[in-house]
Amino acid sequence: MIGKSMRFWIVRFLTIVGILLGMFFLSKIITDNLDSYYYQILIQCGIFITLAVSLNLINGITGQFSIGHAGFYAVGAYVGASWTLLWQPRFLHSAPFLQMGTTFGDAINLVIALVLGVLAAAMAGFVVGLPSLRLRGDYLAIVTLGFGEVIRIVVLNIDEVGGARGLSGIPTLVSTGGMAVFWVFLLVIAVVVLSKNLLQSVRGLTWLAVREDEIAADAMGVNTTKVKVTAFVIGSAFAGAAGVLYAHFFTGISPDVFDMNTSIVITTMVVLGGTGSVTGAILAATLLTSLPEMLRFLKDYRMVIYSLSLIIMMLTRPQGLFGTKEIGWKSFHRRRRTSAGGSAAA
Amino acid sequence: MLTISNLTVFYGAIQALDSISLEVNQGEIVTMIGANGAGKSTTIRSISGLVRPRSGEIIFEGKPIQELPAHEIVKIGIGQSPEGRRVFANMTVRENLELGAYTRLQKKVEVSSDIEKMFTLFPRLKERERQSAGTLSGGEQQMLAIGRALMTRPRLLLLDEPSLGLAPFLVQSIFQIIRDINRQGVTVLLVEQNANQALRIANRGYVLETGNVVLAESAENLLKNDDVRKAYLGE
Amino acid sequence: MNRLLETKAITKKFGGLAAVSDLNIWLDFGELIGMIGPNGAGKTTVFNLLTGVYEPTEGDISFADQRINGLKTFQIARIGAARTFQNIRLFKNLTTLENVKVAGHMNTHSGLYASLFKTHSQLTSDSEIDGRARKMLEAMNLSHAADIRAGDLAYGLQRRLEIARALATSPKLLLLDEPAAGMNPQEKQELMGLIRKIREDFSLTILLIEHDMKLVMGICERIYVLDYGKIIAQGNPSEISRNPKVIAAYLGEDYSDDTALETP
Amino acid sequence: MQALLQNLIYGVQLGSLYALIALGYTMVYGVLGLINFAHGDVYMVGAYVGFYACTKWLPFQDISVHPEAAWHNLGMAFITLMLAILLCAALGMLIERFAYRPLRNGLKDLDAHFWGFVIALPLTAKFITIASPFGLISFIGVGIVVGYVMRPLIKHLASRIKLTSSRLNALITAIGVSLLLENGGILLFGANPNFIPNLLPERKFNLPGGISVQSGQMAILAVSLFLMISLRYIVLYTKPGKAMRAISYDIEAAKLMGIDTDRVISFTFAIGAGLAGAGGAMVAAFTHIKITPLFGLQPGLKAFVAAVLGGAGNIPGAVLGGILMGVAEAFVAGSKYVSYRDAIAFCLLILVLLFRPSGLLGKNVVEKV
Repeated sequence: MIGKSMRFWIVRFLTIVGILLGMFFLSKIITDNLDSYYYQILIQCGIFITLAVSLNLINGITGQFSIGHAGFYAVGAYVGASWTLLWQPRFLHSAPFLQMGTTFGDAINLVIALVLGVLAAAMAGFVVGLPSLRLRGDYLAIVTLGFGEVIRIVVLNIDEVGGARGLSGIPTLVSTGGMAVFWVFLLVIAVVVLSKNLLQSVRGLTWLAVREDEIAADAMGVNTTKVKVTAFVIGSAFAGAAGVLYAHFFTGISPDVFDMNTSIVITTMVVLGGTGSVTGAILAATLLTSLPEMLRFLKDYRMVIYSLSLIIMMLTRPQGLFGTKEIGWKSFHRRRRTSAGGSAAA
Repeated sequence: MLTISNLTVFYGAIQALDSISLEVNQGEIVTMIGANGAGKSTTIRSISGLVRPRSGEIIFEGKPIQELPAHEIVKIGIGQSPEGRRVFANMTVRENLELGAYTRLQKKVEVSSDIEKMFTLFPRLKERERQSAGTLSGGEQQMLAIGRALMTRPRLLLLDEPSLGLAPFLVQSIFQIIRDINRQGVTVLLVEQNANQALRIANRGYVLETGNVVLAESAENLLKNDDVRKAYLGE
Repeated sequence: MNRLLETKAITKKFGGLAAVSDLNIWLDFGELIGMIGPNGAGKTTVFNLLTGVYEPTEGDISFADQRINGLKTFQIARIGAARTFQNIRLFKNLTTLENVKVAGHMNTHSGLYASLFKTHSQLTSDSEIDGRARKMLEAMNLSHAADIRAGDLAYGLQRRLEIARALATSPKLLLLDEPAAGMNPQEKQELMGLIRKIREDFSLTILLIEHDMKLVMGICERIYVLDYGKIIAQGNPSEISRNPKVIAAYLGEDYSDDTALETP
Repeated sequence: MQALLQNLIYGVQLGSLYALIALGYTMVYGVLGLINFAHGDVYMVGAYVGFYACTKWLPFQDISVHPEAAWHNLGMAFITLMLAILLCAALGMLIERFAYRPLRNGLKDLDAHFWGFVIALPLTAKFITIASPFGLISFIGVGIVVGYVMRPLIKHLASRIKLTSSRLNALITAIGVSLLLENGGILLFGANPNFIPNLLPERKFNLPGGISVQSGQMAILAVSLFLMISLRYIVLYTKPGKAMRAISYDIEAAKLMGIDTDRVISFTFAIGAGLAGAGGAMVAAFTHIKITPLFGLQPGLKAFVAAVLGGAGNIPGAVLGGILMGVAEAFVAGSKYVSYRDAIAFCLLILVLLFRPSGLLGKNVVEKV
């Protein structure tokens, strides 16, 4: 007889292998058949879904008013790109297996870049999470926003990473052989599944409790400090990973890619989707990434229409697309009578 | 003076009032009693325009007022002392009272003489005239809240839980004051947890349960009613 | 010694103002103690000091033979002091059951990693918590409302859920801040029965703040009276109701005329 | 020492400008608890009003040709300032009425019509040139008609509206308005930078110690100071000022005092926007800076930081925060770390908030338990 726990892990392992294989072939098919313009949009969507869902961990689920997510995204992108462009050649001599160009070499470099980028972003998340212990609401928001700006300006002043010009010619580790879709959507699946697991666990409930009422959560024995900082760390780690993938797919990064507007766009995705709703964040990220592209035929009027839809959306559906509801496979559905989903903030 | 007919109020999907009707006559003290969530505060807030009813009519001195914004309702003679007092904590006692006379602030002499009247009614407030309202004790804040509502020169005064959270001996004097105010010609609609005390000073009472009026009687009869005694007077 | 809680000369100042000064109170195991006093006398501040929301400016608090001043609220909650709030503070957008589960999370054996990756041990521990929470709801007659959003519960049920949630932390000491506020006499009557029952069932020590004299006098064994942040009297209900200081500061002369003193 | 003082003077001038914008943020925050993100763009509009007034609308004379026209130009400059204040105040009221009020009171027919109208504008602008009066009239006419047609649609979208008091919602709406003003500005004013040529005689005053002050700097400082003092008077001693304070403590209680809160909030936006407009126009006129539709973004953000630094909702705090930030920035700009001048604002902010979480003059609100 196989023990219950053993069987659990076997099923888990097979599921993961299945998903990996499925994704691998799916991404091959997509890459071979998709026009490169739509291909790029698809990758953009994946990256922004990751950003939105990871910000949702901080903003929607834990209720910390953070609007500087592009800062972490930038940290990941720059650290990851620094590895492949600046640091990796120094190790090449002593570790020849790092040679890029082969599928294996690319993968190993990408993994190293991801690890470094994620670690750096997580560390940044830790540092930014600390003020959240003392600051609330709008004050925290402006500090996170400010942090994002500080990161951008610091990067702007570091000559090694190109200053205002940015870095270009980053090796396209992910685009060979259609691996971009694979990597990006692997990340999407990871952040979505982790969010969902968390939301379904009792520990996840304590995160929601921090959002609902910090003082009451504290009185129930929830270490609110730890929850908030953890949310920041995990959320920014994912943003960092998204940054690494961005750098290695688009092969060029500059400080403007990570400016305040990007932060604001990510925040908008979370609110538009319905604060706290993972499905909502996914949908809003897809919508807001593809909408400007779809409106491209409007030329100059594109951004005006975009901003107008934003306003009208907020005025007509302030709880976001999904409120706090989730849709999707059955287990994903939290049977909670929803109300105005917005009480997350404040 | 005030007639409410078939008033229905929703908060989102939740129904707070289910077609209730009640009236208040000139010179009366009318009280609403009932459990928390029965709809007492909602009724008061609908009258003063803080909540928009979904349907029904509120008629004050012959005019429908359910569509009027809150500040217009104050102008036509309905004042309210809200639940939880809600004085402007960082302003002085005098400034709070002045704000009660906001609509006629330019008539300085008249306003000061009204403030003096409040000080005769509440001598405690006189002592604290220049103190910021946040530093007052609960009872003093309640007096200020009532005083502030009286400064709007209401013909109908709405009082939402005036005795909430006050020491027992202060509760006595608050009810005494309500009676005094009424004797000076102000009609009072009173919402109270303390049904016992409220019914003792009221002429008539309404008993609310889950958004409905279940009993409407003279206060005397309500005090004698067995169900009321059991459910709300604790006997 | 069977002291559960003792404060030694604690003082709390906000700016220059002392909200609580030189406060000495104690609770023995299993006692049911009331705390009364006018609004603004500092009763809730005392609760906040005992639960670590504020740190005392001076003095010591010991709880279960441990000095707890300086400890964080969640640490004190984990040692075994749970509370309810005067202005109900439920997690409004969570269901009734989820509210109780949050309080039960301390019993989870699995860490964050386990929750993120949904390991087997986490699933078992979560279902244990689920089971305990459902039992707690049963004890408080809330089972029928398990899946209702807490913010949508009727007022009386919200107050009960606050108590259920506090109980789910498995406390030794339960602090109730105006548990009967906004209830009608009938509900108050039921609440009194319930408080007595949970004290027995969970072998609790209870400290409660309440304005309803009938309730306080009815169930408390001992009462502290606070005025201007100081204890002006303490004793059993009949002593308190006759104490001239208490009558002057709080109850008023004609107190006994209006509110029946006899226990229900 | 000389450089130090020179930097200080520049810093105070810059700071007074930040303070002027910060006041709008802080007042709106005070009454509504809303970060009015579009405020920096109102400043931009003020600069454009200044630009159009100086170069197109008003008969300014070229002082390099007619030096005697200085007084005439000064009068015109005053009119420009008034225009900027009035137009921006109107813009502020418009924003409040149609973007923020529906968040509080729900979407009414008029709001739906207005937004329908606004949606129609960019679409019609493609086909109708608004240069001629006829074009303008038909442009607006089409807008009104399309707005009327769109109204039921927008109302339908809003039919299941749930009013929330979420700050995130309000923030996103404000961001939407900000984007609308910026991109609308690009359509209307063009994306290319403009600047105002020399219209007033510029004088350099030499003070003892080798320090010099530009007349433009002095003017900005003087006007800002005057406006701030007037504001203080309005808030403390006038009827709407008292109402503003009441609303900022408790909006519902204020309604029960007979205060028409919507009107007072509208008034607050008008004042705040007017101040920002004045700032924009002055900067455009006196510093000859290049103005673009995105030109309000950075100063707006810094002014907001200044407001938070001083304590959001606190009027003297906004002035203090603004000046402090201006001075800090001037010193960084005058040092070898000049490329970090945009970062100093945030570093200062983070530092201050860590020690005083509600800002320098903000009341440290202990949440009631």
